[in-house]
Amino acid sequence: MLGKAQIIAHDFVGDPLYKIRRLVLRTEIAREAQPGQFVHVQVTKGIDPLLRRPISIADIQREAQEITLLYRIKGRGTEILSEAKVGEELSLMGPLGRGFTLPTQGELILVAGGIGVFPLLPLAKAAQEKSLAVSLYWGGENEGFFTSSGLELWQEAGIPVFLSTMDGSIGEKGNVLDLIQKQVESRVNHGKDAVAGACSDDLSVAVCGPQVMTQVVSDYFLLKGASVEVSLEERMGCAVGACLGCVCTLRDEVSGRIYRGKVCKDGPVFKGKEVLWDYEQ
Amino acid sequence: MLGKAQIIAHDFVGDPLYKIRRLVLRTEIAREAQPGQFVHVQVTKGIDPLLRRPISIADIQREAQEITLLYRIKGRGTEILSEAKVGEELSLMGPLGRGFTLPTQGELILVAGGIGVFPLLPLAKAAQEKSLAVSLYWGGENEGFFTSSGLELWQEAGIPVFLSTMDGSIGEKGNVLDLIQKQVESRVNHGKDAVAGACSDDLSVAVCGPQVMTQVVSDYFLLKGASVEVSLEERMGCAVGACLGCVCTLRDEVSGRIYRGKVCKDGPVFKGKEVLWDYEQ
Amino acid sequence: MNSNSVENIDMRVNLGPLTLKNPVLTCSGTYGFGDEYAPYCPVEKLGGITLKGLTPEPRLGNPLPRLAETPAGMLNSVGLENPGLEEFLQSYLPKVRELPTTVIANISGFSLRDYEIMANAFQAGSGIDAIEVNISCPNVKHGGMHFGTHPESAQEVIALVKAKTNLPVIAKLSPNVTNIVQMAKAVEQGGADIISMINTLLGMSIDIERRQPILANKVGGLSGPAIRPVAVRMVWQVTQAVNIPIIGMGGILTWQDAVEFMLAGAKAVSIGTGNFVNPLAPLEVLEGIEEYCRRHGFASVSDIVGLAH
Amino acid sequence: MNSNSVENIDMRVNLGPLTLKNPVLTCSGTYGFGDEYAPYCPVEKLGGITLKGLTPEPRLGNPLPRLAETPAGMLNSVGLENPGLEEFLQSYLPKVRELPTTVIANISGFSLRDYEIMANAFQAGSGIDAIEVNISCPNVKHGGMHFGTHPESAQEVIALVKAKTNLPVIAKLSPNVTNIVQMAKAVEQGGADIISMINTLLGMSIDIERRQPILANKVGGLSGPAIRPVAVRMVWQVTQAVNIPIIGMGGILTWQDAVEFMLAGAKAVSIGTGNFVNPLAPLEVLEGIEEYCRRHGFASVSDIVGLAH
Ligand SMILES: Cc1cc2nc3c(=O)[nH]c(=O)nc-3n(C[C@H](O)[C@H](O)[C@H](O)COP(=O)(O)OP(=O)(O)OC[C@H]3O[C@@H](n4cnc5c(N)ncnc54)[C@H](O)[C@@H]3O)c2cc1C
Ligand SMILES: Cc1cc2nc3c(=O)[nH]c(=O)nc-3n(C[C@H](O)[C@H](O)[C@H](O)COP(=O)(O)OP(=O)(O)OC[C@H]3O[C@@H](n4cnc5c(N)ncnc54)[C@H](O)[C@@H]3O)c2cc1C
Ligand SMILES: Cc1cc2nc3c(=O)[nH]c(=O)nc-3n(C[C@H](O)[C@H](O)[C@H](O)COP(=O)(O)O)c2cc1C
Ligand SMILES: Cc1cc2nc3c(=O)[nH]c(=O)nc-3n(C[C@H](O)[C@H](O)[C@H](O)COP(=O)(O)O)c2cc1C
Ligand code: FES
Ligand code: FES
Repeated sequence: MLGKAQIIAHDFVGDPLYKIRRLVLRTEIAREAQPGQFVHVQVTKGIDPLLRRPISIADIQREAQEITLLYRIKGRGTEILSEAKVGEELSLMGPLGRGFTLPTQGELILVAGGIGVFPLLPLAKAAQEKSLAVSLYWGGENEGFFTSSGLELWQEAGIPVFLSTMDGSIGEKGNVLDLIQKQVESRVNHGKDAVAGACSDDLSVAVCGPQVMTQVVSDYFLLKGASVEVSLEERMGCAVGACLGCVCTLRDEVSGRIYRGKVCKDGPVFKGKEVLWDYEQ
Repeated sequence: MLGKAQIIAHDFVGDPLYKIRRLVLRTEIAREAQPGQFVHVQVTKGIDPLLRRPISIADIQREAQEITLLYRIKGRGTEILSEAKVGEELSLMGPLGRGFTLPTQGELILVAGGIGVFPLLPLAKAAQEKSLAVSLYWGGENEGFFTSSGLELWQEAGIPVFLSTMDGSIGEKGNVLDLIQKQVESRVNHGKDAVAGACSDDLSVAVCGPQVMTQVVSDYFLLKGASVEVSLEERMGCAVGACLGCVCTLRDEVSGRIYRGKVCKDGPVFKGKEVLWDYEQ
Repeated sequence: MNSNSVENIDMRVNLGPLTLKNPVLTCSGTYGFGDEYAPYCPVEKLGGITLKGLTPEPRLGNPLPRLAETPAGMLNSVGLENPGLEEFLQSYLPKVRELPTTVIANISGFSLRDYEIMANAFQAGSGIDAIEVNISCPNVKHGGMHFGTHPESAQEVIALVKAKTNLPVIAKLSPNVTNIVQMAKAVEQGGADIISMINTLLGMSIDIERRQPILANKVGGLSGPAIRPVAVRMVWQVTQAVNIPIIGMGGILTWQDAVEFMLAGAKAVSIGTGNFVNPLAPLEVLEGIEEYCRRHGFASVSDIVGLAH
Repeated sequence: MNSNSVENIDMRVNLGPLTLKNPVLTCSGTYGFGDEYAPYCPVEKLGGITLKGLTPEPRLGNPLPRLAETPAGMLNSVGLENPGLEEFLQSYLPKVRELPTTVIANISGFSLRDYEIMANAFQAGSGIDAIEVNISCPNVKHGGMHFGTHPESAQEVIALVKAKTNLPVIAKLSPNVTNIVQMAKAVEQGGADIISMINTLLGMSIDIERRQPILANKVGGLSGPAIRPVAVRMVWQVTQAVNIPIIGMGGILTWQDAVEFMLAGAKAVSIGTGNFVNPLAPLEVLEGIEEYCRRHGFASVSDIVGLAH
């Protein structure tokens, strides 16, 4: 779909200090959107900045024909986007890309670094609808960040959330992998479940965040035999697979062949075990 | 002066069909501005469009520290300018250039083609304050145009206005020179005044409009011995005389030397008798 | 001719041996293999599309990041990533054949032999309607740049391709030269049927916080509206110097931009970066050109070509 | 060096024989004769200014219109309008002398003799601190372009100017060449003390309603943010190839843009078109560079030169 979407709401999620804004749009995209997909947003009618900006779909209200985007004001493009007013229209392409696979059974663990959490909520909700056990492990800077990045939405949805901060000011002290390891240990100690030993096919993991974090978390769970999906990020031109600006490097599971995947079209979600993280860089 | 000016009012002068807008700005420029000078307005904070736009000062309220600009939405720049809202600020340079000479005595005839009328009102008001006889000869497309271009402001100021339209739908039928000639004749027939025969130094004329019209009107009055000033228009870069983008060609009255004048700095107002209209073009 | 408006504008254009149903194409490297934009823009309405640049061997292209945004433009350093000739013929061509429009293959190489292989592969009836020879890709250190900036080499490559294929041959010129007219004459001499211009300008952008070029490849090709004045100037100059038709490109986003190229002398236009901004740009450009002709009383779109001279 | 912030940044830069109090200059042709922008920007704070290009004889320049706006840029075809050497020395130099900053004269010519005359006129003590040799003005058909695109001629002109003046000589390069490094090496060979780059790219813009080029001269020089990626790339390339300092220019509007040039290898920067957009740009650029150094713990502005390599 390519077309105009009307702005229904547009505000800061929490403390404006964290520059995270919520943008609710009325658009047919809501009909087809799947968890993990994104839209390509034109932030200005002019040519400065020239390119559209990719933003994940952070919530889908199919009946209301609305999608929610959560975004952080980062540079000029998102700065200009942040000035768009309720009632105005934005040009949108979407839904784009291949999203997450919804597991058919077992447990789903979501792992997010910083604002990587945004595309995970629709997945969590879909998993809940299917009565899967779902929980979120989320690393961030401090409490203010979490509350300004939609923590409440997770709580409202009733999803167990485990937080970590580097300074320990809230949640576990350390990065999100530390948090996960600790959690796994504690589950082991309490003899509770799948994450414990070598996991079965019953554990699915979805990761989104900075590349380094995504990689270590993916590797950690892959070692445990879980089925891991990662959501990648790259600068985008076309967002439809036509320009090859956004590729990542993959190794075909079966043939072992090394090839490029288009983050915009083949992803942004890929199988963790197929991604070659540091290829040629 | 270079700085921000707050928008006090911004609306269509008359029928939006004619796309003429009134922009009232609070700015120190009001303190120094002289009739015929202009400001260089930045229509956007970004780089698209890149250059500022020159707009004449159409009214000066010194006590209120306000200036009024009247402009026609022509291309992208003025289109974007037209979206600026009351309360917002615009970056302004000014007052720029050399304006009209206020005659010390006698009669002042103002001649305008289309929106060339905009810089003439401050001159008319200044002339009135000095109790000079002042009148306006104004050519335009039709009644709607005149009422949408500030005709009322002239009527309020009590200045005699003579109109012409090509189709004769209002005022004299024909162009503004036809109007002037007719008027002159009628004055002659009624044996009334200066415009009649060879005029004395007592007649000053200020002309602003499309180049062809400005030229013929200037030549007409020069032949009659009047003191003629014309306001010119050129595309501008710097508007301060630094880039030589906006020159016109002049012949020095005394030495006969041909030279370039900068419309932005030496003008926009020049002596009619010094302008070489079709030089090198 | 300027007096009254025309009902049906003849939008067909003849580019020597290649006839297009209308003058609007899409640029190589910005339109994938023709189906990526299908959900957004009806390709069957376009004059044609140009495929991503192909080389004999598969290429993974340059490391990431490959894109950087610049004022009114962008840099890319894709580095000719492509599946290679064999894989293209096997897996892509069957779908490409089905595209309901004229299809131009874009070929690149690092040696004359490469170009020869590519030219041999595409002949009339192969599902490809013309070959665009990219002698101008600035991203590859050995080869591309060389052919594109030396008139003798350019002529040689074109002559070779021309000898090996019976398809119309389009020579694509690089703007990164002192004398574009000389290059154009060289490819005309080499037997090119058509010239397409311009490819990207070589540029760089630096991340001042990381203190490194944004592109992993450091330099990349500048495209988008920023380069339009350079492209229009070159089309203008080349039109005066050669007798073969020109496809104009470089920064076209709107129909006004396209008309600018046609008035400068281009018989057809091609849209690249503009697709990223507005996937409907090709269609809107097409409709805009037609409406321009109608409004100004031109019965055929070819009537406006070169009118600004 | 990146650890803690520094109180007083040493902003002086040494460009071979020319020392500037700071690295921010203004470009020839955009800053008149130094006093036009005085009410808007305190020139005494700047590293220096470059005067409008001068020729031996007075020139009326090209017909109007001379300016056209383009995406994130502009075209100009001023055509070297200037009062000529004699009138400059008589009526302008006395005021120029009083300017409380470094003043660079920009000279152009249509023959070697022209450059010789100009070089002779400016010597140490004449009120001018350096000579910038414009071998790259794209607007003049005979001369300017020729010297700027042929390495041998460029070398010859620079060697001549260098022989005739005892002032520091700055060679200003045109970007309209296939091989900028070759040009840079040529002027270094010719004895240039400094290189300034880039001049404008040759471009054109067409009025589609009038169906004529906007500029009366048809083609003009493209400047402004649009060309910055090309300029940064060229500075980057030339830095690696020559041993003389570079003044970087082309599309600088903000301090970030200026830092980009310095990281690419420019020891100083110059602001041209940016002045038209924001007359305070030079001052803001200066303050921004200083603040950047402070924030990143660089004690001297020269420390950041070439850091992106
Ligand atoms: C599939 C995908 C989904 C995303 N989802 C979200 C989201 O839900 N919320 C959110 O806040 N951000 C998201 N991002 C990142 C977001 O696209 C960038 O933050 C944004 O493009 C920055 O634009 P800017 O003009 O503010 O920054 P600038 O740095 O000024 O942008 C300059 C250029 O770099 C590109 N760019 C800069 N940062 C990134 C980045 N991290 N990823 C991709 N391109 C970048 C821009 O698109 C632009 O072309 C997502 C990115 C991708 C690829
Ligand atoms: C001294 C002076 C005073 C002026 N006063 C007024 C006024 O009071 N009211 C008013 O409506 N207009 C006035 N104009 C004309 C006004 O500047 C242009 O209409 C305006 O710049 C058009 O900008 P645009 O982006 O809408 O048009 P575009 O055509 O998109 O502009 C493209 C470029 O051409 C330049 N340009 C286009 N038309 C003109 C023009 N007629 N004169 C100068 N530059 C032009 C623009 O500044 C811009 O750089 C004045 C011009 C000058 C030189
Ligand atoms: C991402 C990208 C990839 C490109 N790849 C190719 C290519 O493979 N072969 C080629 O000849 N030109 C390639 N080009 C150049 C374009 O075809 C076109 O000549 C150029 O971008 C100018 O047009 P534009 O400004 O409309 O994009 C590429 C351009 C872009 C932006
Ligand atoms: C209006 C104008 C006039 C110029 N005149 C000259 C000149 O006389 N001599 C010269 O060497 N460069 C001249 N230039 C080129 C500038 O000095 C500068 O190299 C170029 O504009 C790139 O910088 P910018 O993008 O910051 O403007 C001129 C540029 C402009 C815009
Ligand atoms: S952004 Fe163009 S292929 Fe992904
Ligand atoms: S606009 Fe620069 S000299 Fe007049």
